[in-house]
Amino acid sequence: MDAVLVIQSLISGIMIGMVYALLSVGFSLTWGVMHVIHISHAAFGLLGAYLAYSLLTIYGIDPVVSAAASAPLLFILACGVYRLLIKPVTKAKEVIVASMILTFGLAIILENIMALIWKADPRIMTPAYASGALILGPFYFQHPHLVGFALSIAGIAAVYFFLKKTYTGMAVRAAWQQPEAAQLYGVNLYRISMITFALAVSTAGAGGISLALLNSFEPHSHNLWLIYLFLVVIVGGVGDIVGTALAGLIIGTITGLSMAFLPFQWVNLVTFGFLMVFLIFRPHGLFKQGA
Amino acid sequence: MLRVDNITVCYGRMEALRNVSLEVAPGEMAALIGGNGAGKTTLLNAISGLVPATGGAISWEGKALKGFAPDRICREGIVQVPEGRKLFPAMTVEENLVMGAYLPTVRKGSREALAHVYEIFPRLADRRRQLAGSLSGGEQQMAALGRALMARPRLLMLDEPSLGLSPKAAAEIFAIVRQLNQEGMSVLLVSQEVLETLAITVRGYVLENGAVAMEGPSAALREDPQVKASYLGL
Amino acid sequence: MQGNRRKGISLFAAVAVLCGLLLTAPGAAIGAGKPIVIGGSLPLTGEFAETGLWIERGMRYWAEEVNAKGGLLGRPVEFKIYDDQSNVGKAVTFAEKAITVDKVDLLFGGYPGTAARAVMAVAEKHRRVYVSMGGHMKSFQQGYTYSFGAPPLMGEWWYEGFFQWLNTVPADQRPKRAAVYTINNPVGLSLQDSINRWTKYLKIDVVINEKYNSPLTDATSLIVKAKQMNCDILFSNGFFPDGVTTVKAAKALDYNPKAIVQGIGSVVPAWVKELGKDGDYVFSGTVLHGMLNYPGNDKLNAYVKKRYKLPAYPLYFGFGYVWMQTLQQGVNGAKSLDQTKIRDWLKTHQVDTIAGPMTFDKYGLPAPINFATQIIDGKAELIFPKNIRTKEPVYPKPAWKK
Amino acid sequence: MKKAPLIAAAIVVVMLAAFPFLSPEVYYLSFMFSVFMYVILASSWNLIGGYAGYLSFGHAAFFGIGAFATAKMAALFELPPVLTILAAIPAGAIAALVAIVIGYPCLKIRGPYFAVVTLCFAFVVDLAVKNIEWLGGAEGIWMRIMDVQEKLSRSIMYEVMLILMVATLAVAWWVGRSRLGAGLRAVRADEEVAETMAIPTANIKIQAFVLSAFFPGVAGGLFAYYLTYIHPDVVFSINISILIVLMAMFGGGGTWLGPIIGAVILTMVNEGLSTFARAEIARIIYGTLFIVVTIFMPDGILHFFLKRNRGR
Repeated sequence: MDAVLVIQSLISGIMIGMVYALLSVGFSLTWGVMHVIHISHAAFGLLGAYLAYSLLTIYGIDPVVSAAASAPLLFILACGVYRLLIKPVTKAKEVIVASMILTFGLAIILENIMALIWKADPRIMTPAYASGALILGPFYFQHPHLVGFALSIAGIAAVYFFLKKTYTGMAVRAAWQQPEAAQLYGVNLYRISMITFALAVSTAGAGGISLALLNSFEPHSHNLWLIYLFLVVIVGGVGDIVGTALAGLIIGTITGLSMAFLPFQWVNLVTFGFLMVFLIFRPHGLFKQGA
Repeated sequence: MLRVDNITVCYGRMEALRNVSLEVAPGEMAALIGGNGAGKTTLLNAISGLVPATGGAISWEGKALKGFAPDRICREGIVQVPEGRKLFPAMTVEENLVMGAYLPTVRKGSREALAHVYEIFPRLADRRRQLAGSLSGGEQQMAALGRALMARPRLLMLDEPSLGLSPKAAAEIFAIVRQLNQEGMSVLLVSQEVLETLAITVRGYVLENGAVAMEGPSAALREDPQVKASYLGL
Repeated sequence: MQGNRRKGISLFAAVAVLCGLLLTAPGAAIGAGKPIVIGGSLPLTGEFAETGLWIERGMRYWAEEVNAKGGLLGRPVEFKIYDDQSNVGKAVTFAEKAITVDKVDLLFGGYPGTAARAVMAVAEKHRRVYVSMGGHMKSFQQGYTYSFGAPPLMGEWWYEGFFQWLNTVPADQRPKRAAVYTINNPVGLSLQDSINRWTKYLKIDVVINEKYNSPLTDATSLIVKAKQMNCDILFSNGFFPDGVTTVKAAKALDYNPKAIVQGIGSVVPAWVKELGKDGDYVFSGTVLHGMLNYPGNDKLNAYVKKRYKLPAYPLYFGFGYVWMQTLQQGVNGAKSLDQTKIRDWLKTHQVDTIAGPMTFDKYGLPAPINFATQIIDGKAELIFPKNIRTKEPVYPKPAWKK
Repeated sequence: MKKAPLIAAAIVVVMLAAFPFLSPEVYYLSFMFSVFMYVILASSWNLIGGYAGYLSFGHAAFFGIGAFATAKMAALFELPPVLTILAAIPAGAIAALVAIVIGYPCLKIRGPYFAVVTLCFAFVVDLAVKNIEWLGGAEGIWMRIMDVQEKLSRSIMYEVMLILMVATLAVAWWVGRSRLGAGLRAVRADEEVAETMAIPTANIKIQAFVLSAFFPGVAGGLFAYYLTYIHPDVVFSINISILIVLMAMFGGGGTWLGPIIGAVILTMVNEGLSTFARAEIARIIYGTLFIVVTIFMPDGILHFFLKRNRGR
């Protein structure tokens, strides 16, 4: 098998995997910290993509700028969603199930609001550099891949440092590991949950924008994205930021390798099949030894 | 300083506390003793604002505290070291300590506080980069106590600090608590080790089935035949 | 207390949203006389919403036109359109609802091919004329007598025009090695048919012939392979998302074959609108085109230009219109709404539509129609047959401009 | 056992069975057919997802396996349409067999991880069928049309699906009151504790999983016949998998009645909305329904009313 093909497939596979990781980081966080499986996470990502699309086509604003600009917007929006919708279900007997049903409804609403605003036509994010590539020897680093990859690294690193180095971030981790004790030392769980949720949604926006640089999108695209979210989060381990990033790499590598070595017809099958086997043998993600 | 007046706490339809009153004077070390399920932890949690009290009042330096959220109560300087330590297991020892100074009011000067904690517990300084979940029981209790100190408490509430510790480690913890008290900190100590507890405290309360069964100077309680029979096995 | 208030706010918000939505929902259509009702379902939400909405627009434009001219058989026409949510099961149920509950006078065709395949059976069982794009050749071979492809979206025919044109290119300038990437679904499989026949005839070596399953998240490897194998013609037999991914990768990786042929994706208006210059020079086929010299096309183009700001009407707008046109002529010819009479009239007479004149064989199919198209300067131009050519084909494809 | 509910259920079944004899329009038969189908899917999912708390997100796989197995058998043995209906039963058995093979490794995995494994499983089956030409591949399979009047044909399908629904609900009822059900509930409450109580957890989970795969398999076979043409995209759709879960949970997971309530309400509301509101608006209202119900009844409709009654 040709080395250039293999390496080239790996390059783009890994870059795309990282973009999925950025989209997944927030999903992992809400799931891990709040026990809320946020089905409309990808729909918020798609909303970010649409906002960036409009900013690009109307005002010529670069998607990277939009990714930064849409983050606070989505943050505020998510705070409202948290207050009105998520908060009430955190009192349910089974938060995971209740939150899934609720956010499933929210995803349908978001999808159709986007269909009303932006119409059902597919869109492509085409900034000036969209179809260029950085050429290193025989290898091509496509610009959208590079930008998506860079955004993902930046986004995931930002979340990582937020959790590791800031008081609020530490409070998020503390609230997750030991909610009672965290409260005793002054952590307001409600506020922390809201911040976690809103932060997650803002990273979804950046993830959606990165993904929109790679593939076309339509109002229903979030359904497909959601599947990748689940896979990345489960492989990486729920709530594990570094794990999520690595899971993106691993899934990207698997896809890249199967793209290089297998008939294309079998690529998706092998990817999902591998993930299934992986989950059977390492059901708690990459690092955790058990629940 | 802290006054608990006739509070009642219910879990569903079960009354966990019934008309409980208690007081801790400034600089005092008070004891709260009682058997399993007597409601000791519930009382601390009610003071800390973790569980809502349905009736009665809690006041702190004349201020009404009942109904306040836990973070508000922590801000007042009432800090609890919860039963079973409840450290943040996947965070390092240092992160655990830093979390103690989470409130903005105590964040300033937390560096000095950290140095002070390491001074009191040199073992924690050695283990500062280690995950809290990997510590031994005694070290965990030290970390939990250290974390509480980071919040600069004026009233320290300790829930079963010696539970599951070796006698040596327990003695060490008690010694430190005693020293803290002597430096002026008010302490409310909850423990099943009745003898030791009553030995180092001034006043004590005996909780039974969610109500105060007895109260008085610790020395007197130690001599009380009923206490002797129920808790000291004499 | 706190919880209750929050719940109250939530309830209030929900009720407010609901009320707002109900107010914006359109009221029932106003009946005039006893209208002829045409019913069925289209995917107006979900995966195929875009196409479904274009078909609906085409149909509605036809109704506007017919009603302005006094209606069908002297009666106004009216639609009963259900949203099947891109779900084939629902398409079947709604077709049955239209037929048996709403007792519509006529049935209209749905989308996509999988839905059409299932609804064709419903139409047959209820003896209803069903004019649609069908589900490619296999669906018309099932022995259904009430189904018409007028015109069909026939994968098997899709590249006929292109290959006929390629046949006119001097042999030494034709591509020698082909890379064929096909989406693994009914459309893709049908598209392969003509490629297999013609590449053999034109002695083009099919070096790569692979299928992929949707979604295609990345086409880098596909393009690298084609590039390494020196393929000088690329067939990207897929829908819009995978088509875009493939073409974008071809540009990014600076892959310059003599021709890129794209199946169904490049006929969607978004192709030129969203891809811009990168979508240029892609070949495809069509059964319908605004520039074809058949009566009615000008009016449709003018309408679409005014209403949707598009240079020519999109394929599926045309489909919606032409299926209705066929049905209209069937009804007028049979002078009745009797389904069997309409069917028999359609089987024995010629209809004249914006897609040209058609007569149907026993499968309900017209003679194979296909025109080759190429996107040139952001417009889908007709390039073959010569007599309908709107622009000279650009071949070989110019190298990508960076 | 109390007689009243049994009599009520019997009356409902008899009324439902009598419905086609009133000669309703075909659509109502088809619509009820789909209501029954979703009741079957949600109730059988509930055996593993509700009682045992193992949320399977790949149940469309069994539905699709049943559909393709039926269609393939019909084509292979050139079965006349009436026998095709019967072929749905061995098709269900095939789905159950697959459930054994898959359940054995997958049921060792708990919580959300199980959900994702089953999700992957459904994709794998879907993609595999698409790549196997012998099964029709990405082209799909056509089935023969029954040579009787359409109303009669749909009435037959209606009655058959009704019988299957009654069978499913009877089994669900039995499981709910049997030792199996008690064991499953113990697993849901705390699997470790259940193990220490000497409940053969692995064994009963497999039993529940196999039962929960069998009925959707048969339903898939009937659905294939109902559609006349099946394609992997249609019968393996992730939307079906998710809808099943939502229906069961929406009504109240882990109860006998909950999935029935959920399936009936959601199917009816979705259908009803399509007729009175415009497409996107209808979907938005549908989505709002999930939100409103979850906020006010976070544990499902049935649990909400049970709790209220208990409160009085």
